Amino acid sequence: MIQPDGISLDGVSKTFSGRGKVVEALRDVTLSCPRGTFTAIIGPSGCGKSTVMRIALGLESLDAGVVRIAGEPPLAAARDGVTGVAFQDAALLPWRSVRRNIEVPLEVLRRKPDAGHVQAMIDLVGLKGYENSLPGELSGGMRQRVAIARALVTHPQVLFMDEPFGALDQILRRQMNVELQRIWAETGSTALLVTHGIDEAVFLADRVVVMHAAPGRIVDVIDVPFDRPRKPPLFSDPAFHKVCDHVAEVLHGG
Amino acid sequence: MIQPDGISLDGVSKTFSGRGKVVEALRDVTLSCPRGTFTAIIGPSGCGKSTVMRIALGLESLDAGVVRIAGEPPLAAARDGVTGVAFQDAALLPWRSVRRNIEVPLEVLRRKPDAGHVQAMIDLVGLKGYENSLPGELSGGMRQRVAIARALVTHPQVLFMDEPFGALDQILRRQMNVELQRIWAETGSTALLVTHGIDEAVFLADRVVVMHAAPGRIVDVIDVPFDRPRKPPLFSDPAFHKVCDHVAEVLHGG
Amino acid sequence: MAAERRFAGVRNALILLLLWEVIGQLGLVAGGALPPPSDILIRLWQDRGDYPGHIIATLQASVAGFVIGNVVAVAAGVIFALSPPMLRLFRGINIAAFALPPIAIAPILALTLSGMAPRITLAALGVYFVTMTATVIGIAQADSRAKDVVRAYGGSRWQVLRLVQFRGAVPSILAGLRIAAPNAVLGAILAEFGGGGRWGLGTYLLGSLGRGEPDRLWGIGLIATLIAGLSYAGFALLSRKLLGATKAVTLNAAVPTGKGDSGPLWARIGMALASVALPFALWWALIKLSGAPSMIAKTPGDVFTYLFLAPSAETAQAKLLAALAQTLPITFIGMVAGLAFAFALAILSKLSPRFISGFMPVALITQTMPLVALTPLLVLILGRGTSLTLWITISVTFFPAFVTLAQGLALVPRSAEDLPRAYGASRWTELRMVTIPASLPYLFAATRLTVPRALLGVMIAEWLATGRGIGNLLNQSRGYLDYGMIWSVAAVSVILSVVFYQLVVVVERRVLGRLGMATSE
Amino acid sequence: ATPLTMQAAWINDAEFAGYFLAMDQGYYTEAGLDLEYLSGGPDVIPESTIIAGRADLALTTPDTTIKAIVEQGAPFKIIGAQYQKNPIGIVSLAKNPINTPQDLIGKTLAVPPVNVISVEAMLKMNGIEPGQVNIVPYAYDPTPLVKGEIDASLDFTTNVPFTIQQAGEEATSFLLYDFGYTIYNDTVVVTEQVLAEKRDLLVAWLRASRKGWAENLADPTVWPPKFADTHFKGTGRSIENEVYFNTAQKPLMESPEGYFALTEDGIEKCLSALGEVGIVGSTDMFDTSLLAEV
Ligand SMILES: Nc1ncnc2c1ncn2[C@@H]1O[C@H](COP(=O)(O)OP(=O)(O)OP(=O)(O)O)[C@@H](O)[C@H]1O
Ligand SMILES: Nc1ncnc2c1ncn2[C@@H]1O[C@H](COP(=O)(O)OP(=O)(O)OP(=O)(O)O)[C@@H](O)[C@H]1O
Ligand SMILES: Cc1ncc(C[n+]2csc(CCO)c2C)c(N)n1
Ligand SMILES: [Mg+2]
Ligand SMILES: [Mg+2]
Repeated sequence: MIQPDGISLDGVSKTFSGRGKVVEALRDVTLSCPRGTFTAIIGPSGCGKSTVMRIALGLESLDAGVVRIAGEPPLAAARDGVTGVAFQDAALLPWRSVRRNIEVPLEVLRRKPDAGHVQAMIDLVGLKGYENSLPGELSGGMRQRVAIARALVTHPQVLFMDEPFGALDQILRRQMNVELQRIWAETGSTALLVTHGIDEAVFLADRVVVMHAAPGRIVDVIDVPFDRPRKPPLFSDPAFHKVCDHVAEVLHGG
Repeated sequence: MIQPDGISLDGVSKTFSGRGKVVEALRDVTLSCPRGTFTAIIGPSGCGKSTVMRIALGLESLDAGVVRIAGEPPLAAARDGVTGVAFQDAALLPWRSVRRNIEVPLEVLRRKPDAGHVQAMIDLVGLKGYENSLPGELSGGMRQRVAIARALVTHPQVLFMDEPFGALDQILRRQMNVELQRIWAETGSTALLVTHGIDEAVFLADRVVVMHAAPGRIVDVIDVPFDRPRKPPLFSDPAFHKVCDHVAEVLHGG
Repeated sequence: MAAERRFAGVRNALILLLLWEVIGQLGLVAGGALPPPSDILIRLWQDRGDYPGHIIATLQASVAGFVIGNVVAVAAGVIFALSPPMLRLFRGINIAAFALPPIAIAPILALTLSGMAPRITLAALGVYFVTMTATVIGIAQADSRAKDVVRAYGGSRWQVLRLVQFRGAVPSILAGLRIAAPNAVLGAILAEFGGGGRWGLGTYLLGSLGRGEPDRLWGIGLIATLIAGLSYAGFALLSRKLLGATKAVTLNAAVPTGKGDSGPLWARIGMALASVALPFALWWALIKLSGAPSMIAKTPGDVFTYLFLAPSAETAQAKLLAALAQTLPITFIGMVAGLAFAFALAILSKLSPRFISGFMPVALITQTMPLVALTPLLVLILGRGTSLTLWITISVTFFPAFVTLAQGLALVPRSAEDLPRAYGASRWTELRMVTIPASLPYLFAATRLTVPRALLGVMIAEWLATGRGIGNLLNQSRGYLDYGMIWSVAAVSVILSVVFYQLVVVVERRVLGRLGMATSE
Repeated sequence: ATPLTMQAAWINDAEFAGYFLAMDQGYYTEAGLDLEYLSGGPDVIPESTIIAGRADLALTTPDTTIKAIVEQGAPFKIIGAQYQKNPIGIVSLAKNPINTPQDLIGKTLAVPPVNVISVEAMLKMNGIEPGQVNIVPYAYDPTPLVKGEIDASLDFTTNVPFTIQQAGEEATSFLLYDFGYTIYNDTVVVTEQVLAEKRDLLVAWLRASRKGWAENLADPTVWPPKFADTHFKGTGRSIENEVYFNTAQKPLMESPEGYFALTEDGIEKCLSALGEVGIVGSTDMFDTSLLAEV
């Protein structure tokens, strides 16, 4: 039996008709991420990356196409606790402390929060000591880190992250990159990462999906051949730069 | 007569006592940005960069120290229309269209919006065609661009920007860097930019201020000697990389 | 800071009290009909033997009514927030619960229920609509970003409600409870007028009315205010504790995914018909179930007959229309005035919290002091004309609107207000450009609360002081056992309230829709 | 003892002293009644209580009762009248006295909305157009009168003058009864059904009540103080007030035919006065046979 893809979008189209104008956010987007693979999406601002993710999560209706997460419709997969997500906006619940925000997915899935594991997530994102702080008492980057911890806390089989490291400084970003790779490898999950960092995409992903805007569409999928686990020195490897340059070319060209 | 600094913070300290814990966000921060200079602040997440900016804008009370913007207390300077600001969070008013969001500072300052100029700002950030869209109908990066346009629309003498390009893709980011430099040079304004991009900081700034966390403080101010106007090829200049490496060292080191 | 503010509040209250004392002692207002606080206190002390029994009775009814009414209101609010069709279906009933004049229903309740039940019912009716509205708006305004998080983990509708919407609505519900407290006390007191019991502050007030001693009346009113005030203060404190640092950090920009009026045309028409029919059906069913005699309890059919078919229909219609012609114009003005006053206060509460904390006791007195007790004073100051009607209407309408609005203003995230501040905006500009637009949904909710109350306020003024309009007609009809007219007036006043309310809803939908904001209606 | 419920017309005051006395002295029990007494109030409509079956008999104002019989077909019978002369009158301050209906012309008179047509009838009987008097609502608080905001009010002449004296003013008053509006008050009303089913009990009630009233009015100052801690407790009124009330009402209640009398002449006067208001009653609305049995 063939295992279903971790994430599969088939001929997905989506048009928004807002008040300002009609936007063809996605045209005939087909993407399949086999189980256990790491995919990065890169593309100019407004090309539909977040829309792809929201559709894959079942948060947005589609005009056409089919979406399957681990073989199931998005909502069913979500209910089974298959997915984990970090949104572009941290989307914390303002009245919950850092710890209780991270516990939200566990509560939704009716799993008992394992205090040790939650604490491990908090430490992972460097928020030790801020467990009881409210979102309003954190800096922008700290809030984003809470969202990252929250995405990881459920050991998701399918992980979606929308520019999770945008507000982090370089070192922390690199650290988080490495940690993310480790967690992803340990859990054998399927990951989809939206990012503007070409190097980040290439460092983390098995395949980099390049999108273009107006209409939002996939223009190329670039394989990244490096062995796992990848270590930070890779960032200065010429082969690495070559792949990066290729991605940049596809991204900027066309 | 000596011209007052564009931005001057003298012995500024600030402690937050939130619900979670007491945080010494700034300890004895002294910073002066002479008129017409471009200063970048760089530092790890949560080190107090946004707090510096908010204090300089008069949005946060201080425990100790003195702040002057163009020689005046922050609120007086703001009232005179001296300042422009792009917050870390785009902070758009959801009920106002893109254009009307950009016009907010003009309205506050009771200046008549010059339709041509507002349109020029919209075009500058690449949002032509989205003039009448509501923020909810924009992508994350597009919202950030509205915030940038809004910060520039008043021709501010003193410009504050808190990670304005965090959600933009590389090309757009570079484009915006260049544009920002041009506008800054044209208006002769004093600029303070918070960023996580070392290259961005070095490309744009006359001086890079490096902060460390816990307590938030300035550890070094690094001068950037390159001529103006700086052009994108500078990014691949070895001298440029040397300065970047130096900044990285101070940032990551001790 | 906080301590300083509290101190300033106490100080302002003291100044107010001192002013009152001087005015009272010198008999500056209404030829001394306003007693100085010291006289009221002395009188309270002299009457101390009388009070316990009355306080206990009123307390029992108002506490029971408060609890029952609010539990039902929150439950109903949740249901309505989850199911807009239900909200539409029950709109007439909801408004009726709020707009039915207590003077019309108190006697009916006394006849169909027994013991404490009529008082508890009236107290519960007094709190239901306010808390229900607060719950609905709180839930509707919940942050869609937080909802997305729960939904992304397959959270059920119920989980979204529990984890995000309900908790997000807590500040708003607490605001509702604050308004509910005085309503419950006043409801219990008004029920005593129609109940014929021996105990309760309302009963005590009745006996005292004929004595022409304002200090006694004020004493009773102040005790009632104290009961309501304690509850108000409790919920305000809880609200401050809970809210503190927990409001949203940033404004949610997401545009609500418009469901709009969905469904095929026939379903929508069916729905509209059902929402008109249901209140009448329930009215009919309640009458039948209560078993009240048909001379007293009129069904919708009876009212129709009375107004259109009976031999006396023409006279009845003429009376009703003549009264309406007197009542309606002033109602419009009163509605606007009440809302304007609430708005001004809410703004002031943002600009000068100290002033408002000093004013709050005064506001509470206007909410719990039965107007019968104040009328002599009011007519002495204002006469019996339009200005009196307006003031009474304002006092009946402003409070729920004010608290709702102030709550909306308080919920606006800091980051939104930072923007104008960073450009040196004055407090007023900040309010105008950010705070007020951001709390528009609350402004509409406040308007919706004001509309049904305005008619009630005018009717009370007519009944107590001016002797015109449908308020007077209602009271006269009671004396003649003209139940056909009583029910007609009640029905017409509810229908009018519903119509006004519906107008607000239409405007609200258009405005909020255009601005990309979630509507609770 | 058989249960019987009565609905009074107002809160506990001297107006009902006779019943309180009869209750306390056990006259109802002696008559075989287990009497339940329901207090009234401004929003209690006594007729409604008996229609709803909550009480067997009620004390009412005859204008309301007879209007309800005529216009609504209410099945009421009047079986007695506490006040032979309605105590309602025009009360004013001695320093601005209103002693006759004519004095009202151009003045402001506060009237409970229920009684407006009664006042208008009285004015008409005395040749005054209703438009000549400014009638405003009255909510039982005499403060506006004392302060001069109104010139007169319609109230119980047996009661309010005391309050006005307490406020340091002298009151003057006249009864509507003395100017043509010759109606009873606190008429004892039952439904036809109760009359049919509980006739004996009603007779017993009338007998016991009579006894109570006779004893109470023998010396009007004696009994009110005895109710201070029972029936009058917590009413907010004073015992002096009740004594005044009790004394003042005595002449209005007495009749050669005994308390509660319904005389042919009295009924005739009552009906003709109501006729002036447009309420056309008839003698068969009164049932004098129970009193005859007493
Ligand atoms: N609710 C909406 N209503 C109308 N248009 C929308 C809505 N959401 C997104 N869009 C439009 O869809 C397009 C794609 O948006 P999306 O958020 O997917 O972009 P993105 O690739 O994530 O961009 P960014 O990198 O800036 O976050 C944009 O042009 C945006 O204007
Ligand atoms: N309102 C507040 N209440 C309590 N603590 C606060 C508050 N605002 C900021 N802090 C704390 O102050 C510190 C500095 O915050 P600030 O926002 O200035 O950081 P930053 O340098 O801008 O970080 P980032 O790069 O993540 O945005 C943080 O540790 C944060 O927890
Ligand atoms: C039987 C009876 N009815 C009413 C009142 C109260 N009251 C005093 S004056 C007035 C106006 C005329 O009815 C009213 C209603 C009472 N004390 N006794
Ligand atoms: Mg996006
Ligand atoms: Mg920051």
